[in-house]
Amino acid sequence: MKDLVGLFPYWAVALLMMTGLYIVIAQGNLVKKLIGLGIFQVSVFVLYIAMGVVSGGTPPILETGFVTYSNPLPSVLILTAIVVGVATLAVGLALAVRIRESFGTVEEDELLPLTEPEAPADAEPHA
Amino acid sequence: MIGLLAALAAIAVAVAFMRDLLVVAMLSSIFSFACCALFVLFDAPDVAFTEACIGAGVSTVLTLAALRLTGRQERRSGRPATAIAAMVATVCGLALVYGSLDLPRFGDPRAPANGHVAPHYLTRSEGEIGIPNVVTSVLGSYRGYDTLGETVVVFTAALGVLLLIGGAQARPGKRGEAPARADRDVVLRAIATLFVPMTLFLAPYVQFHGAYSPGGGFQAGAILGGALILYGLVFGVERLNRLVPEAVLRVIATLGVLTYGGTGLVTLALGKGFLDYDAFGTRPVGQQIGLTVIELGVFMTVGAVMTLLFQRFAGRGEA
Amino acid sequence: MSVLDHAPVLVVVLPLLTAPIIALLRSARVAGVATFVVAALDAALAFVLFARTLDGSVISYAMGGWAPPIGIEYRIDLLSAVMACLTSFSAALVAWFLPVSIAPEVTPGDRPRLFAAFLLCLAGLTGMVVTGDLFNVFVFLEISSLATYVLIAAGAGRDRRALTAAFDYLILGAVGATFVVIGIAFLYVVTGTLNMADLGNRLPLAGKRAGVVGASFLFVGLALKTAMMPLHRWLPNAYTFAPAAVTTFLAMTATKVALYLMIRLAVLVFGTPDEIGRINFATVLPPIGLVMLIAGSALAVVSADLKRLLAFSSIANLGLMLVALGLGGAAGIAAALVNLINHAVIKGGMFATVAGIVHRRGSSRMDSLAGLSREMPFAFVFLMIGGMGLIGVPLTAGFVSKLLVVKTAFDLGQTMIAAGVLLSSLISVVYVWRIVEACMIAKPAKPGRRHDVHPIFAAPMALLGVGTLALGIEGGPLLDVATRIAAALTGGAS
Amino acid sequence: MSGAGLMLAALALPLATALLIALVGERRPDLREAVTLAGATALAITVALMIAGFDSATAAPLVLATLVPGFSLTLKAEPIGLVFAGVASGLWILNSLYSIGYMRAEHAPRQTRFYACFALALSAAMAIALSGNLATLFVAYEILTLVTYPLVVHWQTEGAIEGARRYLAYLLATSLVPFMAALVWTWVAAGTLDFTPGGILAGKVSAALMPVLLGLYAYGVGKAALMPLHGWLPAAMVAPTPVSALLHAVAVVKAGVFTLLKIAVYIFGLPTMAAAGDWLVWVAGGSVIAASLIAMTKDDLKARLAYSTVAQLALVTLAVALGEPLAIAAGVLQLVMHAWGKITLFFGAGAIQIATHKKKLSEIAGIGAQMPLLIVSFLGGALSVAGLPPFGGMWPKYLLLEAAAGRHMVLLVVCLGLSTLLTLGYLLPVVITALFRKPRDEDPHALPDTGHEPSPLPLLALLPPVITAAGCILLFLAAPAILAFIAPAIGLETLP
Repeated sequence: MKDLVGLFPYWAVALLMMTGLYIVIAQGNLVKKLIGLGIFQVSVFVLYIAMGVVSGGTPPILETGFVTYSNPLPSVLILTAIVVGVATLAVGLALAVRIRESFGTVEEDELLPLTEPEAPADAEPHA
Repeated sequence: MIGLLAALAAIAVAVAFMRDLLVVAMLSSIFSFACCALFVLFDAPDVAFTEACIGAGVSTVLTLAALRLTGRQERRSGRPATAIAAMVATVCGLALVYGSLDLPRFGDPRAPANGHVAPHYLTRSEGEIGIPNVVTSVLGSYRGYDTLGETVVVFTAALGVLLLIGGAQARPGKRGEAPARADRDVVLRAIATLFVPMTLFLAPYVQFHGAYSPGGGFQAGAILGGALILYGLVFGVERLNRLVPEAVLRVIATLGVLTYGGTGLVTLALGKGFLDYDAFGTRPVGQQIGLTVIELGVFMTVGAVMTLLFQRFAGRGEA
Repeated sequence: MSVLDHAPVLVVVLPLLTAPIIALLRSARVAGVATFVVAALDAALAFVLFARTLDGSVISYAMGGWAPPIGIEYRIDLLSAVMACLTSFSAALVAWFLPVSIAPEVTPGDRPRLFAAFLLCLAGLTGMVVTGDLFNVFVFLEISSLATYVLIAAGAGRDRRALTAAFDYLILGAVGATFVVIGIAFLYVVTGTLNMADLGNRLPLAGKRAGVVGASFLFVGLALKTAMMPLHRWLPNAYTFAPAAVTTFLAMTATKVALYLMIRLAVLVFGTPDEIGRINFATVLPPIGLVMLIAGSALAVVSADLKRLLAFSSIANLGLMLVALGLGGAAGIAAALVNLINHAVIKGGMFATVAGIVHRRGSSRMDSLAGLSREMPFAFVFLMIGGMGLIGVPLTAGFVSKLLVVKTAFDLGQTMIAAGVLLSSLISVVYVWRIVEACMIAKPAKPGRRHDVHPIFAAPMALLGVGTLALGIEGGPLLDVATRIAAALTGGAS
Repeated sequence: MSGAGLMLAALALPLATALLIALVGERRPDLREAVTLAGATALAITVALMIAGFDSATAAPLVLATLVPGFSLTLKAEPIGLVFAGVASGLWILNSLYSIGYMRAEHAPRQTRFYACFALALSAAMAIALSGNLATLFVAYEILTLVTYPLVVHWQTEGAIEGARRYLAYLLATSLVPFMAALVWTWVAAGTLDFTPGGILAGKVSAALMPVLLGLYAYGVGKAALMPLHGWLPAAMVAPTPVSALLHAVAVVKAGVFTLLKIAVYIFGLPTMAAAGDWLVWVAGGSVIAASLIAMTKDDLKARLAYSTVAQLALVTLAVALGEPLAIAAGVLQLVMHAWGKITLFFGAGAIQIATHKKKLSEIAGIGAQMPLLIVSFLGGALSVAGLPPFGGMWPKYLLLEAAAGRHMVLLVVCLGLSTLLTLGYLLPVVITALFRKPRDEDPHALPDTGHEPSPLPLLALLPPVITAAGCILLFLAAPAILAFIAPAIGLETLP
């Protein structure tokens, strides 16, 4: 049972991830979905970094006098993933703004009747 | 560490049930900052730095700008999806827990991940690249191609936002823009005048010092972006647009990507592999030259794109 | 080192770096021509790769000069080369008529940026196909996905529902990508490496449970990208409301690259071709494939828009590929690959024709197709060739694909699967005949005079139409390449 | 010209004709008709040359293309194929002549599409006739279905669309599922699909599964219109009469039974077929009787002829199921005789419709006076289909009786006799009503005369029925020659 305590961080992160996923699927507001997505992704980053930790190690900056360093690779991967998260968020928000302007709402329940597949195509009322 | 994780969980649950989107945006920003604290705790300062600038800073500003256009209140009507969502979340959660049983214990030095590729970076990067910050050396050189991909992702995001709510289609919005009026927000303006130039100096420092201390292209770009956004927030978007017009920003962003990609093509021309900085000189020096140039490329792109995004979102409802 | 030695990296970097330049161009015309030139060059490079790997050799290209497990490695075997050819050739074909096709939907000022997004999508897809590094796959997956969301949203000029379609795909795509990242996390932690080949050798030694969970998350993430049945909701709207030229490109490449990844991971990283960790392909895929085949075709029968009909037919054909993959072994993988290429050619030809029709008549709804056989005979002929291909009429590529799957099923004694495939191909007769009756027999409101497709659509339509017939009449060479790939994959993996 | 050259010509000629017709188009109908006739005659000559120069030793296979290794398009001349090719090419000329007369009289729209599809159908029929393996036959079979769809849906009225939809549903459903399943099963079991004398399935499939495979083939070949799956034939009556003639006599239905014959002789091999075919004998026999009874109830002339075709085809299926060389010979002869007999009946029915615009049996009382020669040739055709001595139709029934007697199947002999009587039962009333009954004005279901007096029968519509009726008599004499021609291929030692 003792070593199960060592896994506790992973389970906490798993809980965070699943809350984020819940928000993405359950909530109807498009912006809320994006925020939920943000939370889901940030918690995945925490999972990566938690895996790279070496107890008793220092940040991977080479200094005389230090021997054990924590794993640099997860940090590199997460640097990339953070920017991906922001990029997706930016495009998502731009889409949400356009949807608000075209359909007048960003609530999924109100959008469904407006986006019926059979409805005839009406071009987006733009300039 | 336990306390931080508990706080994070509380914030996440709160976000799920709050209705006022402004509060939700703020909560998600706090969530990111708490994660930054956790990253520092987990010996990953670089990631903490980036998460603070980009994750908490820029994305919150963008969310708020978008919320201004799409309305604050979430109109909650009967959502059948909550049952499905709960079921999917629990199933994935259990799968994660089941999978974690095999993972090496938290912080276990003998973990396979610490035994195979990582030691090479830690031991040999001193000789091969010669800069103390191993994360920057891995980011720039060992896995430099990933970072090129990364810069292009940022550029694609800018491209996308320009296409969706771009300048060519800027349309008069319904809601007026409320620039900080000179008479009332003295406090804001005072701090801003003090703060903005300081951060503008901080950005190049972080960029060029990235080889020795946590930092690098991404972080520097985010800080530059943050500074300009602060200026835009306080002094109004028109003045920001006049300071850094959109066309210039687009050119800088493109130049950033081309600098990065160009370095790779130059190494090809000099007979080495793509992005193999040994083409610029003997082992440690050539790598450092290469690293600095590509960090500059990333700095230009990320900085320009962050500002561009803010301009587009803030400018949308006005003009 | 001549330029051709750098073909592996140039095939990705060329579109990647020319896209920003094109985004800056002022005039839409110059940007359009530049896009086509870049796509054509890319196709040439891909063909060089194909020629070099034809004899079974594997090109390994270390990025930044660092040896594989340390740095990122491009590992190109015949399968990657064929897929690179597929993405770049379809990009070249679509780039040819893209400027004309999206003219009514995108204002001239925005077109250069849209072409840039198109090239980035190409770069992303090709990047995913040639890389040998797991995290690199995720990075290029993100590039292509982001570009795809933007390309789909560009359809808003004609139909505002393109925005919601793009948003739905963004949410599902982002969740899928995050699942892929979680999968990579689990696999990295128990093996310590990100290089696929290296991962393949070290995974059996690692903990079984982490491997299984990592594999399942990867599998779900990729399943979302291949629009497997429960997770397919984004595909019909995305294909219907995106501009027709974009749909043509997506139909030929997007889901197929994700399927390629599934094959690559199933074989390379998880060793046995029939098993991902504990998820046994043979038990998981055929049922899902058959459900997709039947449900996809059934939904196609009731759709009111030609593009939606073809989108559901794409889902059905994907089901056929999954059934072939599920049959497992070298024969199964070969059949899946032949299916993949044939379907790309058939569906590409049909969507290109639809692009021509939409360009001329403004809408692709079924009831607006009346009188097509009289007014646009050229388009009608190629629509028919594609339709016959979908049914699987002999002398078309569709027949060869169906025949291979059924023969493999019979060889392995899976008569029930063979019967399922044959029965569901009946439903495809129904929805193809809806198109025939809509075009040939329905009476147009006012019989218009003959006003055929804009000449620029002629070349891609003709090329793909003739391709459908040629692959149907001489299926040998493609099957030979596919068998060689399958043998290399299954043989090499042990 | 070498054998291979002739075969290629037989395939290419109709294709070229179709292309030329499409090019000439609506602008110059006369030139278009001339092209059709020229193409038809050229094809007939090519097939005649092939039959004359046929020598089983030198008949080498000609591989056109290999779709997939082991699944190639191969042409190979062999006696049964040449007989079918001869029938199809011969009747194409007559049918073209008749079509010109009929379509002009009916002022039908879209005639270019009609003649072009007709030529394509013939090309597909030639490919079926000359196929060297089951793969080529399957490919040509599918194309024949698709090419005849525009012909069936020609009038494009609501009824035509509905009928064509059923036509296509039956034929595509049966060929896409059971036929393809059987084909792949055979390919996997026997390793090859080539037509080899003596069959390739002997011992390859377990005795228990052989009838199942035979069932898949019997119901897979939808064009043989075996009962329960015969629905498409009456549904195809919505087509113009020349198309019905094509369907019933020239190509489509003939292709179906021809496929069954080739499968029996070259895939199963006669001994295996005899063992596996018992259930099919009874199904086919039942089908003959049932179809004949339904035919008697049909008031519409063309529907009556449709069910007559279902009955006559079931006879061929019966012959195939018996698995005796004698029965196979009867099957081949039935294929030829039924073609000539049934086409006469259809020409007659079509001519009646042109002249008097009447389609129902009850309406044609007393029209014999206007067109005595037509009704006489109709009578000739009817007798040949029924199988009475002076006409060719007698040979297949006689050989079938002999084969049944040889197998001591008394019930079968009774059934065959009964079928001849029933055929007379539903064909002769047509002739009797037309000739001897007087048109009673107070006839309750006589349609009020729709004002236009019956138009004179165009010569082009009268000549073909007479020629085909004469042909039936000629064939009565030529039957032994045909038998001698196909005997070596089906292992028939003694000529009856």
